[in-house]
Amino acid sequence: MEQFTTIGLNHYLTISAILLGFGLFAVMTRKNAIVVLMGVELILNAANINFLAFSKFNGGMEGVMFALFVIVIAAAEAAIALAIVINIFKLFKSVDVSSIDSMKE
Amino acid sequence: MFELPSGAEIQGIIASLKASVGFFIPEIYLSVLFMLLIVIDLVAKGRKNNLLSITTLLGLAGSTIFIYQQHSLPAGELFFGMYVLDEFALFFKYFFVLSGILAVIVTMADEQFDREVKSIGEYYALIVAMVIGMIMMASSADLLMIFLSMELVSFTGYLLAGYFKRNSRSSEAALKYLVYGAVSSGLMVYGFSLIYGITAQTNLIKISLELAAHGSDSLVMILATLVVLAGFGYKIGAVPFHFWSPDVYEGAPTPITAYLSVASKAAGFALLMRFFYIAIPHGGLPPEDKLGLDWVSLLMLLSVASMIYGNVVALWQKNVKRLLAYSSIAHAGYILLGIIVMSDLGTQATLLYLLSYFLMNFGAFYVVILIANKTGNENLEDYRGLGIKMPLAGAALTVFLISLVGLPPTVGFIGKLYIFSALLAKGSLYLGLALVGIMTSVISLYYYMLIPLNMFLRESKKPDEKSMKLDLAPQIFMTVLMILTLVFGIYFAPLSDFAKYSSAMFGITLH
Amino acid sequence: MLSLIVFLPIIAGLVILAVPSSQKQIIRIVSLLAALAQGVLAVLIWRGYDPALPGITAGPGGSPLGSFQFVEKVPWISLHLGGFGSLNIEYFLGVDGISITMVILTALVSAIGVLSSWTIQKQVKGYFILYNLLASAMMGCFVALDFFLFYVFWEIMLLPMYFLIGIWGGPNREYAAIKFFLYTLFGSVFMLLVMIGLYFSVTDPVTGQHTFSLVAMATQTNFNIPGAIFAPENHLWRQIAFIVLFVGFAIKVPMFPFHTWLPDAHVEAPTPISVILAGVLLKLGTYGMIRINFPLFPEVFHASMYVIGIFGAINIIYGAFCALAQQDLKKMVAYSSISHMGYVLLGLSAGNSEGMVGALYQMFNHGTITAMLFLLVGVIYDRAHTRQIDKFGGLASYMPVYAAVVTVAWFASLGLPGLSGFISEALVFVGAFSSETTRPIAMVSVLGIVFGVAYLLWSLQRMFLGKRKADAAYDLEIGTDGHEHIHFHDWKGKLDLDGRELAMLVPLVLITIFLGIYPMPVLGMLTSSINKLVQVLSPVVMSQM
Amino acid sequence: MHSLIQLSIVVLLLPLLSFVILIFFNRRLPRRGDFIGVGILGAAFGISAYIFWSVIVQTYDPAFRVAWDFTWIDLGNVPGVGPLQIRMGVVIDNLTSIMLAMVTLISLLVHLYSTGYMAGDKNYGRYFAFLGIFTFSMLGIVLSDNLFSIYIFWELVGLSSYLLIGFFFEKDSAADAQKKAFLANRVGDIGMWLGILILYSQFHTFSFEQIYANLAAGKFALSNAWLTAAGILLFMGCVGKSAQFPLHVWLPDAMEGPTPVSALIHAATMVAAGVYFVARIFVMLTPDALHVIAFIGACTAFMAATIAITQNDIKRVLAYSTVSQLGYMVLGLGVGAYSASLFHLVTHAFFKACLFLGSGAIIHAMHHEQDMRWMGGLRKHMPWTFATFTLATLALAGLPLTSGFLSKDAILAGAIGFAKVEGGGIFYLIPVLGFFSAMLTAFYMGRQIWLVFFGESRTHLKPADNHHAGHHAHDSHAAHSDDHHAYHGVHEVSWNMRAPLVILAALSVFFVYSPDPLDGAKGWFMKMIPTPATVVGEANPQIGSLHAVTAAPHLAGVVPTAEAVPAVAEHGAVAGEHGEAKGGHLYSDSRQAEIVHAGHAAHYTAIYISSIMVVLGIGLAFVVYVFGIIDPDKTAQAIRPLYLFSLNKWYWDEIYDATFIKGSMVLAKMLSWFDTNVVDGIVNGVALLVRKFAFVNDSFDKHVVDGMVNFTAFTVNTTGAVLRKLQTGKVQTYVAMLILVLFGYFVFYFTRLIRGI
Repeated sequence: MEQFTTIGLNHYLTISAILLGFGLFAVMTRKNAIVVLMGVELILNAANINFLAFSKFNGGMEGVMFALFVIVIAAAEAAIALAIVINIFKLFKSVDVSSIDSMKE
Repeated sequence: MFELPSGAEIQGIIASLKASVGFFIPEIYLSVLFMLLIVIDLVAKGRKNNLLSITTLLGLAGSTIFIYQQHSLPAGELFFGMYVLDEFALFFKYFFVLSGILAVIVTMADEQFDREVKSIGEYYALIVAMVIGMIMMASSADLLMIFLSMELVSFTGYLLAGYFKRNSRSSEAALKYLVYGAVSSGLMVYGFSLIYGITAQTNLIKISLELAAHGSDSLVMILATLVVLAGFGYKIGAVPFHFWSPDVYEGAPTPITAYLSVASKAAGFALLMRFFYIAIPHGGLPPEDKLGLDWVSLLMLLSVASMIYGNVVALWQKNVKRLLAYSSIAHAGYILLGIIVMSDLGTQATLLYLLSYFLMNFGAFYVVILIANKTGNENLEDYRGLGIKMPLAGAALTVFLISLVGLPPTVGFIGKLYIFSALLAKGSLYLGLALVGIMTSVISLYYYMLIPLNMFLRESKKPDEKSMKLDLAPQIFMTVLMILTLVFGIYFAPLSDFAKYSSAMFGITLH
Repeated sequence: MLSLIVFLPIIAGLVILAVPSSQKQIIRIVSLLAALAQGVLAVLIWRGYDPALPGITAGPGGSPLGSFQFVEKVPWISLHLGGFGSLNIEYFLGVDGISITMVILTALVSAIGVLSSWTIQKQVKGYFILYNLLASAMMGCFVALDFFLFYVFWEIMLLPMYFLIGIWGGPNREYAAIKFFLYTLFGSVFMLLVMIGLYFSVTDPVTGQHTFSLVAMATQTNFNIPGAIFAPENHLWRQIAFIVLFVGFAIKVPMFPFHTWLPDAHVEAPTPISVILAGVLLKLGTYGMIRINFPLFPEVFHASMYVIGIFGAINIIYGAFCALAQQDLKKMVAYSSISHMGYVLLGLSAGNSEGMVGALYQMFNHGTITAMLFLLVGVIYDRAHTRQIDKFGGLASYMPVYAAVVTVAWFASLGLPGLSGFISEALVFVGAFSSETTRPIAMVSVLGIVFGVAYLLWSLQRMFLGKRKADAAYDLEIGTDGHEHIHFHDWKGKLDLDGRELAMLVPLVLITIFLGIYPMPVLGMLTSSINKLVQVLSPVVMSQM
Repeated sequence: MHSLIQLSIVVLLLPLLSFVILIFFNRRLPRRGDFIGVGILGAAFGISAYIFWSVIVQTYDPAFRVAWDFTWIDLGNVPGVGPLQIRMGVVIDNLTSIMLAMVTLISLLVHLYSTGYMAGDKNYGRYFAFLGIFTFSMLGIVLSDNLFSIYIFWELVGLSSYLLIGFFFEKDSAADAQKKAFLANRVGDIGMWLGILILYSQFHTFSFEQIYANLAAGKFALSNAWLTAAGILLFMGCVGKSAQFPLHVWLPDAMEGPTPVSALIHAATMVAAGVYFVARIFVMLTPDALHVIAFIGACTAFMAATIAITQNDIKRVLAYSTVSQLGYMVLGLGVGAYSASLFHLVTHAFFKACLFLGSGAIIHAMHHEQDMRWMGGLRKHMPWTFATFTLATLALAGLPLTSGFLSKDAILAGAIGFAKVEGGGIFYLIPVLGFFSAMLTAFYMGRQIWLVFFGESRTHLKPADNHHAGHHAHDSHAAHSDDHHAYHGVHEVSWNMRAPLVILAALSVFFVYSPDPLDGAKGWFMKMIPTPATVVGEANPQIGSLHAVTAAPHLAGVVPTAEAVPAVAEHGAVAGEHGEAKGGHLYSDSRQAEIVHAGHAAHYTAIYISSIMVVLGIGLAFVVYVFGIIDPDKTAQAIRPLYLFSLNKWYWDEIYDATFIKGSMVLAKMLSWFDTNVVDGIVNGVALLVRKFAFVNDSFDKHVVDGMVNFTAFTVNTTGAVLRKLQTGKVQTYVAMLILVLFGYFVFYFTRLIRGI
């Protein structure tokens, strides 16, 4: 009973795993480039949760640091990604990722 | 639970930081160069001149001086083990700076830039930034550093791939590169988090000690290895993490294609070797002991798949850039062979192969660009009869391709020779891999030779309207590359010695 | 000396590089001079050669000196490779009985090839550069005593050949060129693996280091790395290595069933390249067997003599039959050389001195005779622009000199006594018959003689005897003197052989006749080496190791 | 080096010299240099006449033998064998010197004759050059002291025969004939070569002396069957060269060559070389081998005789009679009548050469009419030719007082003796066939004489179309013979063609060879050429003396058995001293001795029977052609099948054409198809099928069409075609596949982990 009442490591890991799943799902299925990018963010955040959880249960600050950096990187990535997506929109008049496949095979 | 550090400790920290900075000069210098370029770009806005490119060239060239100074420094950790300085890292520093220089030269030769973008703008700055990122990739000894440097490289890569804003292919390439890269690195970070969870460490050496001491839950470990490998594999463009590369290579500006296919690939390998050799070295042990850390067989899979897939699919390509993209996948496979062996000879072979690949691939792309300047595209069909019109270019390209196949007397042959030697030095253990390598290189001959075949053996369909005369400078540079390819194919002692010297990795526990 | 003879053509090639491509005559003359100089050097080497020294294996004290001659041995690459000793590659040239004849042959044939290249008009500059590169590589293969060096030369040959066939060849040249390239490369890449494996299994008795030196490898006691992949106890891998090497060389020979590239290559290639291909390149296959394949794995050789012999017999008879069915003269000659290389294989498989001497002598003779055949085919092709045998007839009346030379060449090819081909074939049979292993094979192969006669005489009759055929490739007209003359469409030159063609053919004819009457000048150089080789290959010696 | 050796080498090289001079310079010389050919041959004959004189007449030693040899190929110190050399050399003994004289003489005469016969031919000079090289190689065969050089000159003879048969190469028939001759000879040579190889593989030498010494010493390691095989295989060489059944088909066609050539090569010398060779290897032939030889000889003699009866071409009749006579010689050797058959070789050479030259004269005079049916009545116009021709005919038919009689009877006697010794039965077939052929010979020669010389000229009877058809079968300037009145132009030939006829005819008379017109054994020839001892079978050196005893009678010629004993004593002594002198040539093994002995016993029987046969034959000819009691055409109709069978030469050409020629051509076609379509196109079918698929691109199709390479390329390519479909161009698919792969490996690993591997 105890592991249901008190929140343990497994809960965090499960959440992060679920987040990761969602993220991958979004990346693979959504048509809109923006949503795809949000999926990427989800993946990164799943990693973040792991880091924080592990850092809490292992002790030591590395995890926290890592999480902070990941957030920063995610922000930067979002910026670049948006720039590219906007450019895509200018050229293709759409942000449908699946329709952009002029180069193949 | 976290008590603040005392003043003394802070003093110590600052002192050690100061000490570390002394070992960090090339990176700092390059960062300065990066900013300088941005400033110059702002100042010299709009004006079409080679100011930027020349500055970049000189700047990058200058950095080699600082790198050279580092030979005298002792190998060791900096910044609390975030970063290491060793011969291995030095090798890649040279490597990346040189490839940066070549990228700039190749860019200068490419006339497409004049058509596509009105000002070269921050392009060179980005290249320098990428150099910095890759140098740091090769030197990072900590998961965090690895992640940061890799992202730096990736971001600059995205931007450079999409640099031709008004070119749909270029932008498409950028998008694909972005999405794929983001996912892979995301997965990698997830893997890092798991590793951190298992070992409570982020420093590679500490991780390896931890694993050696307490072992690990193999299931989690294999999961972590897998996803981390996804991140690295995406950088080195090995099957099955290669999917982005053909499209990106085709779409991106040709200099960037060359740059990515050589430099960022190399950076990926540097990272791969450092991570696996140092963090999980006992992955090299026989299967029964390395349950859960079986990354060697994993790499074998990757390399065999890459060699076969890359070469086989390349047979079908009509576009030379795309063809070279697939061939670069195959070459990733060959290089992986050297890593799998997990021996000094293997490391040496890998580095040597990277050097040879550097020469021949840049050479090939350079000629492709020069030809594209005249013909306007990279279609195989338009290569018909070019060998007659521009014999020098034809000869040079042939040499580079032969070297890519791995026939003597070219540097490519030496690379293959070392790789196979490393494999066979272990007796018949890795003979199967060697066989695959040999077979696929025979296959590769077929599609590589398609290019000379079109250039020399066939007459061009359309009458040649404009002259195919090349300028002097490109011709000279091309010839230099060609001669280097040949000379190092015959007298490869310097390369090999350099590779040997550089195969020393800090904190390595190979046997 | 050897370096000079090897690199002379390349130097000529560099010189040509500097000549503007408009100066065709100069280019030709430069390469001709180079070829002639090569010939002179070959003669000097021949004169300075001491037939008493055996070669094959190292002399006393494990050093090549005292066994090989004109040795040039300088360390080329010497690298420390961590736990694997050090990588020693030597620039190691030298000749012994089995290579010197080939050196002379190569010099001779490439000189003649240059002469016959005179008619090439398209991109002369590129042609001669590639030609000289090819000449160098061939020569290098024959004098290299370091496996690595040998391999390098071996592979360098491929590319020029590819372009020479592919650019200056016939209508279907692309296919022929790529086919040649893929076949030969396929054969050689595996050689690379074996080479590396050998490197890690052999040490040089002098330095104690690993080595690529073929001389060191030829002594079984140098396979002294326990557990190495080709260590003596590693029977399986040694057999595999033998097979791999053998196939690699057999493709060059070409041995059934790896021969199909040859007819295509020949039919498409321009005359000089056919001459080079048949005259020298094919020999590289058998030379590789003698120099590398057999002495390195003698016990496997002994186990497989029978098989090699059978393949030789197949080549002889199969090639003869295929030749019998050909309509294209050049294709017929190509198949005939498949048949004749079969004699070489048969002789080698005998494993005794008579057979091996015969095989090597056959290599030399086939070089000269086939060169002659292809030149003659080229002569008629230049005039008639066709090689269909039944497009001719009665030529003997109109081109007597040509007919005479053809007769000599044809009879030399079918092994008529008094011409060099006979002695080598005879020795091959003598050897093959004398060894119990190959006796039955020899008895079968003798049939090849008859079919050889069949296709050669038949073609001779159809082309030269009788009267002009209705659909012949030339017109008949009554000359002023009342005699019949013929003239080929759009052929301006002399009807019968002109000076240049005679200059190419007469030396070959003389050599063929002289060596048919007095073979010792060549055989004398072979015998001691061959006897040594047979000793190395004999089970007695192997049991001692 | 013995002086005779030096002389013989000079003789050998002189004709070669003539060849070299004439082949290169004949156009620059007056008269195309024919005088050079004749002169050189004259010199050669002079020298060989001297050799003959000093060997036969002066020395008069049945065991005379000098030899000299030199190292030709030195194989150095061969492992397992020791120092190994291939030596060449010449040997002179009685047989050699006789052959030398014969060959050079006939060749000289033919040269002389040809100056008249070939005059005006456009390749006149080349003709004499070819004659030169032929004489050279023939002399080479005669002088060789080892198998290898014999094989070499054997081939060279074949070459010169090839060149001379095809001398009028513009005629397709000539071109066919020359190819046929060379091929048939090659077939025989293969056997000969294999035989040589068998002997070499045992003894590592080619020299007759050493081989026989080794054999006598019992050093032959293989089984006796191999030895018999070696003998028969070597004999195959003779079968080819001497046109024995079943390789006889080339000789009649060889008549396409100029008639003098037929006389020299295809009657007198080259075809006899086969017999000469068998004689050289006689001592190593096992009894079994000898039986084979005897039967082949008998068959050939009979078959050729039957064919000759019905031939109409004057030269073909002679050709078949040649085959038949060669059959006699081979038969003689087979039955062990060694001396006799060599004797017949020489006599036959002369009278057959005479016959051919005579026929040449006739053809020349008749403006190249060769069909006997259109001749007749030439007796008056060509008395010289008539006389000589008839004399030679009688010799051929074997009438007493002629040389042919002596030699043929000796052979037949030997045959009877042989049959006796071998215990009768089937072996009597040999003498029977021999005698029967003798009768046939007499018959067809009588027929020829009559048709050609007697009766009225039938030139005008010749139907025009037939004449035209006959046209192509003629010699070079057949163009001349268009006039139907050829007959009127008939006149005796000039002196340079007449002289040879006379000389040769003179040499066909008995007293040249033997004082006794009925017994050749009394003559010098058979004394000089005694039957040598065999070195196989029961031959053993230690019982040599015994053989000397039993062999004695044949030395003494006919000795009634009763008086044998003293003769034995004396000749045993003779044998002894010769034994010391010349390594024992004079004993024979008991079998040989018996045969010879029985042969002599049967001597008179032979004479009687054969004389009867000859008389029968000639009588029949008279009955048919002179008195016309039997009409040949009606008879032919009556026995039409037999007639056709004979007329079509037993259909051998048709049979060979249908089996070997066609067979090998078909096989060749099949193999080359196999080569292009199977070996080179292992997967053509598949490749073809695949080309149907849409996605095979054409450039690939163009480069790689078939073959092994193509197989690989093809598989590789299709894999590529499939794999590249993965590259959809949709980035999300890429990601999906990445995840799939990861997941897949993870699952795989997970299961492994669960199973605890």
